[in-house]
Amino acid sequence: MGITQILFWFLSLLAVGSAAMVVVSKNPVHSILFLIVTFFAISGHYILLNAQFIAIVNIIVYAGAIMVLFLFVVMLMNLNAESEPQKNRLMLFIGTIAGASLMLVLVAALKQSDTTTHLIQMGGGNVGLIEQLGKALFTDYVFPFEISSVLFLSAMIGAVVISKKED
Amino acid sequence: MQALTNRVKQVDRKKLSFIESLYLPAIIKGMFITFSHIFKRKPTVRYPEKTRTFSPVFRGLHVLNRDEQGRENCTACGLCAVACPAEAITMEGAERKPGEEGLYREEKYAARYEINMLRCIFCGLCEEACPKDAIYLSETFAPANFQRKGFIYGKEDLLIPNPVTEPEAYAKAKGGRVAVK
Amino acid sequence: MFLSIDTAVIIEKLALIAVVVVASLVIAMYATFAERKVAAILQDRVGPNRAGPFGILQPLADGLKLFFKEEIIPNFSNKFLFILGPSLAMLTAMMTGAVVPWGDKIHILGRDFSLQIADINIGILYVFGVVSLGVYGIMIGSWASNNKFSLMGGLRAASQIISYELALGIALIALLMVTGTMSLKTMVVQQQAHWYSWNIVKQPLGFLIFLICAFAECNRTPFDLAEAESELIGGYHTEYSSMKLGFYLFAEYINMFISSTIMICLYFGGYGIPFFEHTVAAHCGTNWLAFWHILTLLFKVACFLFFFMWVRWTIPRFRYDQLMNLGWKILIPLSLFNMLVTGAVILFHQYGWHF
Amino acid sequence: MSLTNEIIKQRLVEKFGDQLTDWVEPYGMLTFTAPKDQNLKVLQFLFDDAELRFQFLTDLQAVHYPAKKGEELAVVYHLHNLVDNVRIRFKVFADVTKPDVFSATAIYQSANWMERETYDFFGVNFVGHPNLIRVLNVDEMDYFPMRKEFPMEEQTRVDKDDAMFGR
Amino acid sequence: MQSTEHIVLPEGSLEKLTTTLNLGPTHPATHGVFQNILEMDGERIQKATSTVGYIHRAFEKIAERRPLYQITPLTDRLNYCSSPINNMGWHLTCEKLLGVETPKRVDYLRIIIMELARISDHLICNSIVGVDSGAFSGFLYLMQYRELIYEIYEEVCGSRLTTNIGRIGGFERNFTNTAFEKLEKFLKEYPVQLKEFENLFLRNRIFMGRTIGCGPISAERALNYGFTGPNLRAAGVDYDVRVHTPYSSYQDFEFTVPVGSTGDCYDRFLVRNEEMWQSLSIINQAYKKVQEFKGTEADIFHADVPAYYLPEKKDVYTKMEALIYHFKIIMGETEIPAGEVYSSVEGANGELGFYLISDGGRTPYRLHFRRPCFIYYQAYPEITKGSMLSDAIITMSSLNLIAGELDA
Amino acid sequence: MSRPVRFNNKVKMVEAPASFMGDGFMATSLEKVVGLARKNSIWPLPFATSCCGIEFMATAASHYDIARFGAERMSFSPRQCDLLMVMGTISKKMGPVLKQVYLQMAEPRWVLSVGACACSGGIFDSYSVLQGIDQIIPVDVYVPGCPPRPEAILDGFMKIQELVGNESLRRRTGEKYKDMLAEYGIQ
Repeated sequence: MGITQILFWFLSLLAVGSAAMVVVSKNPVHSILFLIVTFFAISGHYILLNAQFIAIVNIIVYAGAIMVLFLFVVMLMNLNAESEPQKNRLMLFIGTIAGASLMLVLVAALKQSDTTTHLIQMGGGNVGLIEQLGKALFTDYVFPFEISSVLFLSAMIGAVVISKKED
Repeated sequence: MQALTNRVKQVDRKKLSFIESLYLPAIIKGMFITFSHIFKRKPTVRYPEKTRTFSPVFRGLHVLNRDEQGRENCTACGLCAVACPAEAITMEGAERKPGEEGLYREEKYAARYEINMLRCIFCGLCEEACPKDAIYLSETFAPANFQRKGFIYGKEDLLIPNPVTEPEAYAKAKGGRVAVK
Repeated sequence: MFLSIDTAVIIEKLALIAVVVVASLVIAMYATFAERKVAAILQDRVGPNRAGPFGILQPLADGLKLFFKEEIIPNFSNKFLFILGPSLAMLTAMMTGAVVPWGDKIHILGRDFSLQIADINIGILYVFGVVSLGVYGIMIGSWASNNKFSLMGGLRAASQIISYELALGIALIALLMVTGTMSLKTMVVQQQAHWYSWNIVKQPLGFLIFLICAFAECNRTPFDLAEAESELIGGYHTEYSSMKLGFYLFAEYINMFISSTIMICLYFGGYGIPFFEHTVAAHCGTNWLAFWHILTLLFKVACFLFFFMWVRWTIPRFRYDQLMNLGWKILIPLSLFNMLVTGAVILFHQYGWHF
Repeated sequence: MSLTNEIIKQRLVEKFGDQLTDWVEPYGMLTFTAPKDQNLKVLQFLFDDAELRFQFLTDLQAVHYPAKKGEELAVVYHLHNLVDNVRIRFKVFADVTKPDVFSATAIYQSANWMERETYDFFGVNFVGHPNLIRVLNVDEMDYFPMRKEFPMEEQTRVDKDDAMFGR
Repeated sequence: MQSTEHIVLPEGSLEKLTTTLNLGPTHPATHGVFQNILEMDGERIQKATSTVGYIHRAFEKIAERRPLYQITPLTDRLNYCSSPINNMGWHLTCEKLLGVETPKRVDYLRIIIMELARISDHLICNSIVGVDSGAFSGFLYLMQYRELIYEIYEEVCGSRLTTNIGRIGGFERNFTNTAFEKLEKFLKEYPVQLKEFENLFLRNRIFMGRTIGCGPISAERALNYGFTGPNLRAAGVDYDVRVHTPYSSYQDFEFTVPVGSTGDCYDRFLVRNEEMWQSLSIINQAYKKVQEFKGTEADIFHADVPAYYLPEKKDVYTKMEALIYHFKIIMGETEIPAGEVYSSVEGANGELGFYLISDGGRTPYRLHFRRPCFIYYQAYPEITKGSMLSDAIITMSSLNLIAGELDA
Repeated sequence: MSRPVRFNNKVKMVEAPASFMGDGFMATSLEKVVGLARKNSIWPLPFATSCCGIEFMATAASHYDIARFGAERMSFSPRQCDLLMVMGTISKKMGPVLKQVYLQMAEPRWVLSVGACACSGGIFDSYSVLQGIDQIIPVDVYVPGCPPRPEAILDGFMKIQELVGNESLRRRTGEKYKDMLAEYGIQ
């Protein structure tokens, strides 16, 4: 087992474990911190795939900005175990079932997909590098790219409008 | 509101010009000002290596005065204790016994004279109140100390050195200045 | 590259990491001392002069004192997070140094050692990523303190850093468009060509924006709202004592040091010696050249550090909403404008009027 | 300086008749006494009257006269007409056993703390005050320290180190 | 920070939507001694509740046990940034009660001392506004010049801060030449520094942004709240005791009363700044007038009132009559007329009034200080409502609250 | 009239307080080094309530510059400070606050009581003023004066430095120190 494989298993375990902790831990701040760890593990995977750009962007955007905002809101509202409302048992039950079925669907989908043909060579590929990424985005995928940017723009405008209204 | 006096002067509160509103001009100006201070003479008095001379009327630690023959001037009249707003002075008078004329100038003297330096506010009212030229505030500031009891200054701490028996210390206490009668 | 590393390289890199870490610590230590001296000199004072000759042992005294001070962890705070906060702050501050080219290379034992820990092709993005994580140290520490002033400091820091990161990023994009690379090393090498090839010449507005954002990212006056002595007492580090406080204070100075080096690499030619680069290169061997390079870099850093301090002791700080206004309403449009103009100029250069 | 003490006195007498007594002018300041229940009316009249315009409450405090039985506490108002620059002073006497005086806070905002201070020191009960609690002393204090019967310091106190005092 | 009010929260998850922030009494911006309990909505203040009295020292009670001359050290500690004004105010009150007329030279010397005190107070206030807005250097630049003022005090009376300067009827001793030299030095050097300080702050957009519109109060509200001094003038009312009821020969001097328009922090800053210039001009005029006294007049430093002013020491040692007066004054046995007197001076932050009731006894029957700080601090919750935390702090320092004066 | 006397040269000798060395008297070289470090890096917490606070400003300003002693990093957070400088009147209302601040400070901590009011109440012998802060917290050095000149404050500060430099590392964990704190009701 080479160093790559060791790293892969380590990162995978870390990602799955901390993702589980996100759900399990009582304190929302802890949840967020575990989520950040998860992001880091995933970024590690990206690096293993030689997709450094995506790895770093993942950290910048998710860990560096979005999670900060999450943390910000949680801290501001000062949620903690005591102030957490009593959860309905029924809700808990339904939630478990919903989650389990989602899992089922995902597993089924993975099984269906033809993994072997699209297997990416670890460490060797260069899809994640900037040049390739830029080329792919602005040639093959230019339409989805533009559509998503319009989507983000409208989301932004919507957020501004909503927050203005409340004043 | 109408003007109440004829001396009104409206303060200058003009709007920021465009250049000023760019933040930078004032910041740069300010930075030049602070930079120019690098080259200014530093006014720091490097105490304790150097000390600043106090004014001759400085109100510091008290001194009980003696006359030229080394006799204590204080006559235990108690005016200083009365005048003290902090009630820091304790005094017990005693009659001078025969044979003590060389020690005390007047018939009465202060057998016990204590000033609590922690209470004292160094206002100088005792010096002003003294009718016998006996108590003065000196140009020494009161030193800090570790314990409370170190601040009750008794007569032995306050009296000026005897000019007859300890002339050097006396001259030092005088600071070389000739006494004005 | 990353995965095909041999033992010698690992040792070499580890040594370099150790040197960089120690150097950053020492420089940060003496930056605290310099801060106090510079403040004193700008304010007509003398400054610390008791500890050792001219007070140069002052930072050692401070450090030792902090080590021997009692650790206080407030009753209601989360112990783990309380300790994690300053550690993260320190960690993220130190991590940035990995991609800075401290010099070209040195030649020892028949091998060439690159004076850069990792020359990754997305160096500048790495810096950006690490900087964006820096806020966690402050936020976690402030939240774990269980103190309202700390919390306010932490929240201020978080929103401030997020807002200024945007302008910082856009200013950088303009620069990347000019240089066409993300590797710091390549950028430095590019700038060594002529005395006028420093990027500051090509990107003055971008540099200004970057500078302002760097101030904000380092929580320095006029953007030191997170600690704002007169408002929030100590801000996020109010509840910290002993070396944990030391870590926070240190992290600030390391951040200053690192952001100065980054700015130098990006805009001021990095370790390149202005005007005499080629002369020196022609007359010196590899090792001497590296020595002069490091010295040049340190000198430039010193100038920047002085500038940081100079600004701090001159101007008042912003108010929270003014800070946000400056970030969102002035700096971001300005940086966008800068980016557009840069793009237009580059296109003009490549294609002339017809494209 | 058209507004002289005579005019003020005349105007007041016109309005209130002989309810106002003890007209004196120590050191040039017109001083009179009003009945306790008339203080607000007098203040309001002085404030509103187009000619008098005593719209600035310079000072409000109390004096304790233990010898005057039945009117031990005097509340003293200093008013100032800023336009004509005239000051007047008037007093209201109250019984120390039932020291109720109407509060001037409705006319002068500045009276708020001054009345609290007066209450704090003398125990004058200002009827109609929005928040009549001690302002300078600790809330637990159970006496009114500025009254003449109380010595400057508590006689029972043990914290005073006798060795530290002179006299 | 966004307001939390718009976030719909599960029931019972939060007790209230605002946070309570306890500002003080040891918070740096409260200068040690005020407590403000702020109800904060994010960074905005919804409600402020002020608690004072943390250094209540019972001046008025102590004063009831002291002969008149011993009250001077007490007044020192009222507004300790400008204690000479308090001293003089108290002496003027006593002189009014006792019917003492002071010679012109004494008046002018007093004016020099009082205006120096005003400068030292204003410079502290303005530079502290700078410190609280984050710029520290200006403070230290100005503090150097306060040191010069203190040196002048020290030359005149022997101490720096709590001066106990002056006596009923005049000064305890004549000004020495050194004192005048130091005064000249100050008059020469200070304007340069003040100009520099202005350059540092006055047109700095960051500073202006921090102070403009911060803690404003209208003229009507200010009057109703009993504002006086620079804070009232910043709101646009040109009320100045020095002009309205001139004391100590202020009528002989040319000076203007600077007023602002909105009563915000920037106006207060500007008014104080302008008042420093006016004070400098008054000192210059007074110094010129003092120099014009010739012959025996040139040495007058107290009124000729043997019943109240201590006789010269050398007379005390030799003359019986002087000794008797000396004893009478020190023991507080001098004749004091019964009566009540209100006298006020323009203190550094407002009308400082002394209401003295004497029953002819050794001590005042009642002495009340009208302390401007105490009266206008109650407006603080109103003027900070809805402002940011940083604004509240700047407002507090620009109101120039002196704890010793506020709490008495 | 100039005074016939100028200096009081009988300034009282300093008595080192009993047992400030703590348990075990021999200072090891580590203790000496730590003492030196602490001595030169005393961060003060200015608990300034009144006049003495203004004089402290003068001490911190250019003319006297307390920074020379490495003490210009003032912090208002008690956790970060070594020296509590109590300057000004402490009223009975303020007393509990002062004690609270003292309790929040991290060991080792020292207290400098500046000025007559803090030391003994000064002229304010009244119902509302605490007659000396040593009734509620232990004081290491007293500085007399009302207010003390900056020189006097620096003098007190150097006395503190003397204490700090000579202190044994074990003092703060020793029995004597605990007994002393217990006297003030602090465990």
